Amino acid sequence: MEENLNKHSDVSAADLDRLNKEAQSEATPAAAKIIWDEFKADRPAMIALFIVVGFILFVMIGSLFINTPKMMETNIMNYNAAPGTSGFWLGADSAGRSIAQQLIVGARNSIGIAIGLTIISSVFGICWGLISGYFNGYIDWGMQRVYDFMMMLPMTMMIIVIVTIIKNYNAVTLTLIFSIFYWEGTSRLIRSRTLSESEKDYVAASKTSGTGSFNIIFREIMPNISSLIIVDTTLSFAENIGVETGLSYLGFGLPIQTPSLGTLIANANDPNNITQYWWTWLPAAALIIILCLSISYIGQVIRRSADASQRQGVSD
Amino acid sequence: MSLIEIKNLEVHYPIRSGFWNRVTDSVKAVDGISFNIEAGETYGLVGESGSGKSTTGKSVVGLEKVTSGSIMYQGKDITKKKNREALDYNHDVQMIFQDSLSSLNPRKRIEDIIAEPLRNFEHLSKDEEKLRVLQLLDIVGLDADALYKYPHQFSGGQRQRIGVARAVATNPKLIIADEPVSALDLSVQAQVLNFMKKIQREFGISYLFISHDLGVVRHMCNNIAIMNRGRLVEIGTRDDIYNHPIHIYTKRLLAAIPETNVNSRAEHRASRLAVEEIYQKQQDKYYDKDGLAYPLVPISPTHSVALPQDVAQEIIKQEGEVQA
Amino acid sequence: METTSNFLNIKDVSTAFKINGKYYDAISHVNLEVNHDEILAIVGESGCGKSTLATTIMGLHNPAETKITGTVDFEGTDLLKLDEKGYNKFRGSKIGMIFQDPLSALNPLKRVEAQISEVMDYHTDFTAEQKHDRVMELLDQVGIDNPKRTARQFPHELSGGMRQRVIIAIAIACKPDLIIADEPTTALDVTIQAQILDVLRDIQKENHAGIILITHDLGVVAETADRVAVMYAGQIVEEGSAEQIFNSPKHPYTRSLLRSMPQIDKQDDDLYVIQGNVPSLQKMPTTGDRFAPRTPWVPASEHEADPKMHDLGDGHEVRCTCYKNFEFPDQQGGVKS
Amino acid sequence: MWKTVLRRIMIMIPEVIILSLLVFLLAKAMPGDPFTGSINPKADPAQLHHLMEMNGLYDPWYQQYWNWVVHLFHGNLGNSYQYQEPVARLISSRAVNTLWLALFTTVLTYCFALPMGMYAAKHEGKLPDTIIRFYTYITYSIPFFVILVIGIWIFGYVLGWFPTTGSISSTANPGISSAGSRLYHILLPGIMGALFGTVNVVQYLRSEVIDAKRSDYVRTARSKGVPEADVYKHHIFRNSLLPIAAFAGYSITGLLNGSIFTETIFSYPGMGLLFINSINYRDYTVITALVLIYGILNLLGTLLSDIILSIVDPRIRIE
Repeated sequence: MEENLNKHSDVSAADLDRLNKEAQSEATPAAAKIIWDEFKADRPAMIALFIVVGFILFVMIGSLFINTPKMMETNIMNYNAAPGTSGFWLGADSAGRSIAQQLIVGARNSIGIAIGLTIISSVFGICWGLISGYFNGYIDWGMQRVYDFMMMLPMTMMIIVIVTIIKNYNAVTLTLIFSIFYWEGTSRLIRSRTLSESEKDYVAASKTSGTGSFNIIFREIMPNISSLIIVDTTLSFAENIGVETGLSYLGFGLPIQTPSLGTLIANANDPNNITQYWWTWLPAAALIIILCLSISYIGQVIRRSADASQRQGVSD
Repeated sequence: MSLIEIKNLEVHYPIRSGFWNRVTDSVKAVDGISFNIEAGETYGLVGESGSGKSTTGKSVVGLEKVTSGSIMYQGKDITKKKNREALDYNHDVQMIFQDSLSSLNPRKRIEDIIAEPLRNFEHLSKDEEKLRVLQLLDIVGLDADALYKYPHQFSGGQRQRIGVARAVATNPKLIIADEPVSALDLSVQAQVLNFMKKIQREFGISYLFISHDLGVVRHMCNNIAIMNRGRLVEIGTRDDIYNHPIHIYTKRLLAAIPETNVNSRAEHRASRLAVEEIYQKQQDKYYDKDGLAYPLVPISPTHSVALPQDVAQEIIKQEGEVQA
Repeated sequence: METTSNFLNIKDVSTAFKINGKYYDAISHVNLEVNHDEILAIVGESGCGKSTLATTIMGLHNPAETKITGTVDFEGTDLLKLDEKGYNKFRGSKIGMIFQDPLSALNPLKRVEAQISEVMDYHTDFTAEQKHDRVMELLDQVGIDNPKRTARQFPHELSGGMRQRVIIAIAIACKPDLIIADEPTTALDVTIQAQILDVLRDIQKENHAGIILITHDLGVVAETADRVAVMYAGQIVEEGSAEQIFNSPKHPYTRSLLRSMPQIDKQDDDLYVIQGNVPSLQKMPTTGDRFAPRTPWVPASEHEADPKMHDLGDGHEVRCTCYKNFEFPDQQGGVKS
Repeated sequence: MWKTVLRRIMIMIPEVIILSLLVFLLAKAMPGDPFTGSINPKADPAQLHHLMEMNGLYDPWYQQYWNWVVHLFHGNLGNSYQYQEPVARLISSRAVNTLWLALFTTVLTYCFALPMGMYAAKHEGKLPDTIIRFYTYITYSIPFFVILVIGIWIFGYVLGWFPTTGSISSTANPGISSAGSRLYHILLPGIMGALFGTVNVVQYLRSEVIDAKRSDYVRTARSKGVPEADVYKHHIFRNSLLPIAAFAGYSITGLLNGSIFTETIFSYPGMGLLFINSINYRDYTVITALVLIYGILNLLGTLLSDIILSIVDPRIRIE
């Protein structure tokens, strides 16, 4: 067969290296480079990226130097110490605990859970959406019914009830509980895109080229929706910070002795705290706002650059 | 023995309704068709939109779930997935798609696109594989610098040639070409058709050429089948179909092709309107009570038409009289 | 044709699109005339600017992103000088337009009758009853069997051919003098195409309208057009009667196009292929013959530096002098006629 | 169309059954038993045992489930031990408050969102569009409860413009002043909720209008000589607003979820606050009833959206 091809083509093995080099010099940049270029061109995006990465590193490393149990000890002497007094540069709460230290540890806990939740729920949602969208028929039908049912459940209530039932839980189990309820949005988005991608002829071409379903789903279709996946994951990271802090705020997130940005904001529930002792809760709220805005902005920039690379595609 | 034998092929799409999602009705996209493709020939499958010609093509290449009937290749019925796998069927039967942009994965480089069937069916070393891809590019008239580019960096005609290169990569025996040039400009269409013919001459490939463009089909095909609402209405050689059409549907299609001869446009129009009038008036003669074509009956060794035997003979006689 | 008077004069029209802050000509210096009672076909391949010309005449471009120069004299008014309000007096009433894709060109949420009578809302003072009667009349005229039923339906309930008939009904509702049909049959099957072209021709006869038929299909042109303008890369390269263009084409592009069609008598030969590609908008050469790069065997001395249209008599015009000694190369790479 | 609706309802039935089963099992899994606290803590264990037996609590679970469902159908949701009254009556008194707040929020949401979405899309890329998109970016990014806390701090405590607890002032007399007081109490949470809830509607509407602007049928309308203002009125806005109508149903889910936070932060006595209180007191008859009600409301929301969509879009209406 090879002779057959050789006979009809002027290209021989001797030309291989030279042609390969020629081709390489004409090669096009990858998508990752296009995204990075977009960041370099956009100053606010760089600042946002710097804030997010820098802050995560700071709390991860900083929290290593803080003895959490000791930090959480009640010290009535420092009751609601104002910022700058008694060595508390962000003040202390009603139990005399350092706000600054709680912020660092709390931020680490909140971000850690948000990252875990984002990874688990996105991976699950992406797989669910891809599989459900690719296999139409009974598999899709069944998966859609499960999806419908999950959508009907009142999420916040269900999480609170489950947290109440389970007596001993920690950050890991909490992340898993959240994950049960937060994959639907991603799966819906991915499914609808997968449906339209599956219609395209390159999927049919892969089938006739002998590629198996698993490879078609994850190596043909998934790269084509990768920009959607990246954007969705970034945005759900911002959203997931809100999920954990929100429930901790209500008192059903992390256990009382484990600080979180949410439990800090919960200090605002006390009418005295909210006005007089603003430092007990406002810094945590400000932190969440800055963090969420930055992450969300990064998501927007990635979306824009993904659009741009796609636009480049059709303009030809 | 023919290369491929399609027998009583039916593809029905179920319509589900009601609470239990039961099948209550079905769309008969392909409704019992039979034809054979010989080695080395181009077989034309012609029809209007919704006639089921694309569904037929997809069934032959194994992309469509067949309701009933058989497609025999090397003595095995390849409508069954098990047989397709046992034969490495798609190593021998490949496909060229209509929309060149959508048929090439936009996130893959040309090298990976053309090498995909090679990687699945023939296990070559890296260098062997690269050489094969370069040779294939050469065969369809593209330079080596295409190797690491993405599909969107090519024009429509170039992309369609990349599609051809992928289809011939495994040296197949049959290629299903589903409207391969209908999205292309005239001059580019000529280029792609030339490459298809050249490859056929050199490798002895057969084509199932699916198209609605009778001009292109006449240029490409030796044998032609005309499809109408899921059934075949007429099959025959190029000469049978273009010069001695029997079924009114075939005549109507032929009459509707616009002609580039400006001088005879009035006559052409008059004859088209005459055919149209017969088509409207004699529906019951050419179609059964459900408005579908009759089973094919042979009227010569190469030529069959979907009419009851007696009606077919009568029409042939009438035609003879008119000509005499 | 001597009795007809022309009512549309397109003089030196260029339309430029803004791409990354710069303007690029999609059509440049187009001159055309359209008469009553004639079908002028504009033919060319994708990207040659034929649709841009249509939308320029209709004034459908976004002024923020396009720059249009020249004059479009329609019955004594320069359309390009009109404001939005002035333009709306012509659109739909004196000029009707037919689009390529009959499904997307109709509002999916409105019934057929509402979409047809909307034209009359703005250009006539018909009563509701008169409008209804006119809608029935129009649907009948475009060959719809059951106008009453069709009028009540939504676009998605109709077949492609029916939808295109509805679009034609909209275009001719106010008996326009000029109808612009932009690839009206490209999305349709051949049998439907033939019917739609018949309808167009009948309407033109009945209304004494002039039709600009934009298409890439030479067969459609040969069957329908009275006069033909061939466009390449934003310019008209040849213009003449259908007989002139098809029986004695002059410009190398026209001749190449006709030659690349599958021929009945040469079915086993290779088809003629035009070398190279159409230049993209940004890379369009500003001087010289734009088609010259695709006929590299023709010596540069044959071309004009700034190709002009040359009159060959009887309204047959061709751009550039290179047509005079143009010959096709044969299989071996030599040149034969 | 009625067939479609009927079919949707049929599909809902198994969902409701599974939901009720799930809720029932969750209730069983909750710590404590329904009589803890409802009778004298010093009660004789034997008496408690007898009570449990009387109420069928030693029956197999499916028997208990069946009894529970039968009670549900009779509107008997059990008794709340914390409030010492029937759950049905307790919830219905709170539901009114939640309903008013939700209704007010929804109306405000659309009042904000529709003009914003249409204006932004019409003047795409101009300054107002940029401002509106910046606003949606802010509200989209920040968690809802943080916005509420900041809102109540600034407008409730620092500026003192709005009340920070309750649904009605204790001094309000019945009649006009009571209605006024009610409105006054839902003003701040309603506005905050609406400002937050507009995001989805604005973004969706904006992209719909932009798509419609570039669609072929709008080009057809222009070529008919329809003036630009009418092109927007009759074609672009009309076609873009119809799918928005269906949003109303879907937004119920968001409103219910948000009600838990809104009502807690504003100490507003609705179903959300009742839920949090009941959780804290382990008042589980109330909890199960609320989860069930919220689930069914979510389901009705989707159904409502589907029905609206099938009414407004002829492509779905005519099958």
